[in-house]
Amino acid sequence: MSAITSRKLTMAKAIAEAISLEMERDPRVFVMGEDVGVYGGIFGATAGLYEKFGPERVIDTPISEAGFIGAALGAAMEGMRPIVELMFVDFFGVAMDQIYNHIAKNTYFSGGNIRVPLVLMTAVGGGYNDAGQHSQCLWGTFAHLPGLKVVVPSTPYDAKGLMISAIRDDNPVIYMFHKGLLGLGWMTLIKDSTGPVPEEPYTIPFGKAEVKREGKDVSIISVAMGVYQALEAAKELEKEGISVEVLDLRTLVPLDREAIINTVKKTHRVLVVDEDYLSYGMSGEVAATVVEHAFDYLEAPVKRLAVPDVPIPYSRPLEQFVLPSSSKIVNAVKELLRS
Amino acid sequence: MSAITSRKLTMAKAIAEAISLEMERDPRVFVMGEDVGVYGGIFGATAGLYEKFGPERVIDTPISEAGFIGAALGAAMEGMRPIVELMFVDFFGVAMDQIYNHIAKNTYFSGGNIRVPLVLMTAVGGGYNDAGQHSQCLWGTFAHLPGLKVVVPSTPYDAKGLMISAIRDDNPVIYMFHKGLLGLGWMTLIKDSTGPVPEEPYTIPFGKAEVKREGKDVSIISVAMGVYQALEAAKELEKEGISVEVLDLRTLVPLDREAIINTVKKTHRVLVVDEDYLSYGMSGEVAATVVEHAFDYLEAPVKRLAVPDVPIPYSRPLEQFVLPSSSKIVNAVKELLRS
Amino acid sequence: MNIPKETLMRMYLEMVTIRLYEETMAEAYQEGKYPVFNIASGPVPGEMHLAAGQEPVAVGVCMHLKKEDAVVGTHRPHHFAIAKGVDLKRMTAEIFGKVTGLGRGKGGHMHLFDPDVHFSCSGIVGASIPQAVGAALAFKMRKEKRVAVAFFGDGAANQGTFHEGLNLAAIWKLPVVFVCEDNSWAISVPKEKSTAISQNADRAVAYGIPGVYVGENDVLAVYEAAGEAIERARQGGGPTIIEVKTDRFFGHFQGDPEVYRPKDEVQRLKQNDPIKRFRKYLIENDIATENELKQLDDEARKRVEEAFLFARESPYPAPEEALLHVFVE
Amino acid sequence: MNIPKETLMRMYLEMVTIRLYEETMAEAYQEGKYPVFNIASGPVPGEMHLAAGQEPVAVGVCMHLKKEDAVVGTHRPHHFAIAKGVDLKRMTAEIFGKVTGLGRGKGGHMHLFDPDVHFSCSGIVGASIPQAVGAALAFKMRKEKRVAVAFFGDGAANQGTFHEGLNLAAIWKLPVVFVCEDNSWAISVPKEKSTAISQNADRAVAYGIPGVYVGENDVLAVYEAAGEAIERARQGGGPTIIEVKTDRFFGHFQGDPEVYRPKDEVQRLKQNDPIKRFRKYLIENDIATENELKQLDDEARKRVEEAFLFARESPYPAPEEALLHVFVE
Ligand SMILES: Cc1ncc(C[n+]2csc(CCOP(=O)(O)OP(=O)(O)O)c2C)c(N)n1
Ligand SMILES: Cc1ncc(C[n+]2csc(CCOP(=O)(O)OP(=O)(O)O)c2C)c(N)n1
Ligand SMILES: [Mg+2]
Ligand SMILES: [Mg+2]
Repeated sequence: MSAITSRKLTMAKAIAEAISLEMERDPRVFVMGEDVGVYGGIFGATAGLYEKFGPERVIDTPISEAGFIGAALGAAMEGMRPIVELMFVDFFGVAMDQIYNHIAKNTYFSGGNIRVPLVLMTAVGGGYNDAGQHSQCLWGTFAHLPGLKVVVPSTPYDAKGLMISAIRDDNPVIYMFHKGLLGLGWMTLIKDSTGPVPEEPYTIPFGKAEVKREGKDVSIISVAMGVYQALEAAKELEKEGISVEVLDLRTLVPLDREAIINTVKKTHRVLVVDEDYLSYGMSGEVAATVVEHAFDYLEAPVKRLAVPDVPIPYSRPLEQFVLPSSSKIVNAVKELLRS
Repeated sequence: MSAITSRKLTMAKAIAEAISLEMERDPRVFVMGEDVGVYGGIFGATAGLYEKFGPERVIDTPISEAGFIGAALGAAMEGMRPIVELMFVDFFGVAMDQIYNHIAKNTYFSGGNIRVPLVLMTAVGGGYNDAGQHSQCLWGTFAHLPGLKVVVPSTPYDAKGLMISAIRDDNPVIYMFHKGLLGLGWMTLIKDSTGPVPEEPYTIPFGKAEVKREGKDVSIISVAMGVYQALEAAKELEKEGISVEVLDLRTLVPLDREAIINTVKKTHRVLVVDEDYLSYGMSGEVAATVVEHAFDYLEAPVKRLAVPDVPIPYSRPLEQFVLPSSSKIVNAVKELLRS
Repeated sequence: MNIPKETLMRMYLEMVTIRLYEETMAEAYQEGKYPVFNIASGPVPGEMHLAAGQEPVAVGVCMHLKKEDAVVGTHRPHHFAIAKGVDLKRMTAEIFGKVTGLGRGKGGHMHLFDPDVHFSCSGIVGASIPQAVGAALAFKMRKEKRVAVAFFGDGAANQGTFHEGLNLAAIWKLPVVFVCEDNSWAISVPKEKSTAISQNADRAVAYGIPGVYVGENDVLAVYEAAGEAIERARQGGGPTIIEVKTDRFFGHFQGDPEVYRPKDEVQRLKQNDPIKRFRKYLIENDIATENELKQLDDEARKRVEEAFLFARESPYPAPEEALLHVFVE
Repeated sequence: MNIPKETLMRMYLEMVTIRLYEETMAEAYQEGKYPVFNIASGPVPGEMHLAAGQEPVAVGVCMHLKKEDAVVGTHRPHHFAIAKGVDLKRMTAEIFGKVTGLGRGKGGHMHLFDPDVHFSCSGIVGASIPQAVGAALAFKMRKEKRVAVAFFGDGAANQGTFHEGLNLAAIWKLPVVFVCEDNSWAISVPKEKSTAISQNADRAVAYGIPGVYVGENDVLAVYEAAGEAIERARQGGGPTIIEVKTDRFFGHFQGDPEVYRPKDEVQRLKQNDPIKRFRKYLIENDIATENELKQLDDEARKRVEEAFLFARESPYPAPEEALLHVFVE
């Protein structure tokens, strides 16, 4: 897909680079959101863009999410290709009508006559004690409503390629970056938040899950931080002779059901790891896909590790209790193998 | 639970009666929303209340859903028990922040110190060609986010009992009535939209699914219109010697997982019928529950019949194509029995 | 104002077309709904919001717009669409749910999209405002002399999007005009019960932009106010809010029992029918003859009839088309 | 204004308590974050928004409030909470994530709920406004002479909830006072780039309610404006919006690099420290002696120290408590 590279970037820089390249390439691309300008985005996803492209193409907005996300739609319908940042996904509720009733549906209502090339990018994830209005993932919420592609990168490499694909897509995309994976200096650093990223532009197709690690005893299916934790757990489990396959879905819409089915055919056991809420979400959808389409290959109940239907609590022991982690994954896999 | 009654009411009247009884009983209960006053609610759920209780307790609001739903929260936190109507659930996006970040979470954030006795009632469902901003069910969306109880009645009897339970509950409840089941003169009338309803107040506990029909070959699990369609289909299938069990979940939160498991233990085959979108929703959650907890009893893949991840289209043949129906259920059950 | 006759005649034609369209639609909507009124039956099912009586707002504003200017309408969109030049046949076919419709039958009456004339609308009250702001942003970014117009009702003016959209347009000095149709009602709720002040135009102060209230349901008055605002927007002078007093002749939607409305209100409003008045004006001022106007009446009738005929004769989409167009390729 | 000495002394005490609280919190927040600043580490993790410099708004308003009046604060809530009389120990314990906290550690710094003094807040910008409107609605419905106050920032004044909430309060003539803290910034965005007019108080016109701009970060000026508004609300005279120019001494949150802020701005603002000025005022007008004020300083220090001590010494909740309190029984 691209030349081997030794240059390493954080995920935040990879995202900003992707946007920068596309802004150079296409004058229709612009960025707007709160603090995306001089500040460079609270999570650095727009760092350097303001300096490079100026205030006309990197627009700081008032705190009016319904207003400026709706405006992004209006601009997209008139031929622009906005990238609009919703600072935390948790704030979606003030702008959801523009997002799901309009951005997501105008193409359909118009019988395909209207294109909405718009990227809504937003920060997700917890683990740093920011409580329940600043720590959610909510990808299940967006994936449930038709009309938006839902992208959730887990590595800097994927982040860049998926962002370029998102910008070039003629359809609306919600692009969800996990705060803990961005490689921000002020977050708990995990080593894979910095990774090799080629300098040139490249795309990664939507709807293609990636087998991050081959295995034969059990499959762990996840996205974002869950993928990272699953890989950690897999290393641990390997020591005990348990061979784990890790599947990174990368996009929830489109969902690579084939990859899900294939991994079940191989390992016959599935653990879904989901930092979003347990019920009525991604973990359920993956489990349902398995039981619908790979029932005959399944040798044990599907297991789910997700936030147990409570708002994300603030206090460290409470938050740690509800979030998935590699040690919880290790335990869950062992239980799964016993069943 | 209550005396046998021969009085029949439409579901709309049953709801209005429940509210009326509770308003008489408890001065803290009041109603607000768009057109709930003189108009009596666009779907008649507040008919007669204005005349009885006056404009101070049955409050017409401006079209400011975030404003008045947020105000309902403020009033609830100060000891009132508001019933607030969101005219169509499809409009949730303008008020979702107040609903899911505040109404649903304040109790948790306060460690149980704050009570939010609030009923958010709203109309759901399609089938009458009102297109994708006025026909959705979206119960999956609300059930995914913790902190709200999610109630979806299928009969006038249940509607009254569940509404009284909702009003008396010290927690926030979203109460979703299906337009097609209300017994409105201007909608396609189905016979069960009018049914026996005792005059006195009674409650129905949340989290108790109801077996609407016993069967042994296959279980159909659904809510609202899906229950009605499943019962129609069951009659059809009976003629061909197929014995169908129909389970009405009645509330999505809390979800009666035990009832789901029990019916699977009995029939070993499950069809989930869901008028909400297919992916990442109720049908997935029910399927996941089955494969997690009743795997050993399952003899065939779980099947799902739901809106196939497209916004509800307007035109009759298109809408009919995407909505569940009793004939689609009949076909799905037959397929299920072949697998 | 010195308005060319041609323009006046076009205004008349558009207003009459709208009126005929709405009346014809009202009839078509009734088909199949007798003796039992079931919203789901007949050739035109679903909700139906008609704009008869509100022609001056749509026509007075859109007369100033070019094809490449953008208009975002509301749940009650026909008059705006017609005034903006939306393809009447395809619009009608859409409302009939036909595959020849603007959205191949997927959107229906509240979701009319005609990218050729930059028209869109929505069933969500207040949603039009930020979207028009965004169109104006695109125009400004590309340094095009195009204008966007957001139409919305008096009810919508209490939505948060009103505030957010007007503020954005003002700080960014965008070429957008906000046009509020004050028909006194939001379904059953009268404006004075929903709106803290009597004129939304006065809310302009909160954004430092001009605000104009047009107190009569008069196409010329609207034309004048809109002309100024649109020209200012086009020349880089930023947004304006215009509010127009207008009258809703039908119920909120077809089938509305209108229990909330004084019995004689509609009767009274119709005394002041803006088309009749405009017709009279044209004749009394010797601008047009009865005969000329009659010709326009006929032309309007022909357009409407053709559109309905086209719609009726068009085929429905194949059911499986429901699965298409969630995304474009 | 003739303000009793006791009241003035309480104002001073509350302001000093707030200042000390925020400074102490800033230090506690740094603990465990050296040499590597990791937002997730130390005894006080997560985001931290401090209000040093903004004491006059909170104190000037809340001095007029009774225990049973309601206050809804923001993401920057400590000064409001302290001024409203929230239990300082339990508040601090909450911020330390302890089980003795107001929310048993579930909410943290942006989610402080003390029903005893009718205080709540939220991390969502603009969310406070409708909620205070609702509290006021409850008071009015029950014919209680209680008042609700919504605090919010200059940034929040561009949220849709501002418009919706003020309109609702105005049409229903509710006993609520809207208090906008104009600290010139919404994170990195200066007010003049986000707000179409210079004073949100002028937006009162859009709702037909009184609007007052208090142009100096002065507790007495706030006290005066708030007194009038709260009294009016209490007597059934309806809502008021008050905007107060104030100064944010810290970054938006702790750890904010503040690249957007002129280098010397904070230095300059501190020249005008509202507490120092008020102290000087009290002495120069012979209202209080150095010694008396010193005693209040000590009292404030004691309150703050006790609160932090209580928080530090309290136990964490058991991890499984995470599963409790989604619903009350
Ligand atoms: C956000 C939202 N809330 C409520 C509705 C339901 N609704 C449709 S039209 C309408 C009244 C609109 O009043 P107004 O804006 O004055 O327009 P008019 O109908 O008078 O043309 C309402 C409440 C909606 N479509 N969207
Ligand atoms: C709806 C929403 N949008 C964005 C944010 C992120 N955010 C938190 S505080 C803040 C700035 C608020 O500015 P202002 O209202 O002036 O209050 P201040 O921080 O100055 O006290 C922003 C953008 C949020 N919490 N909620
Ligand atoms: Mg109106
Ligand atoms: Mg501020």
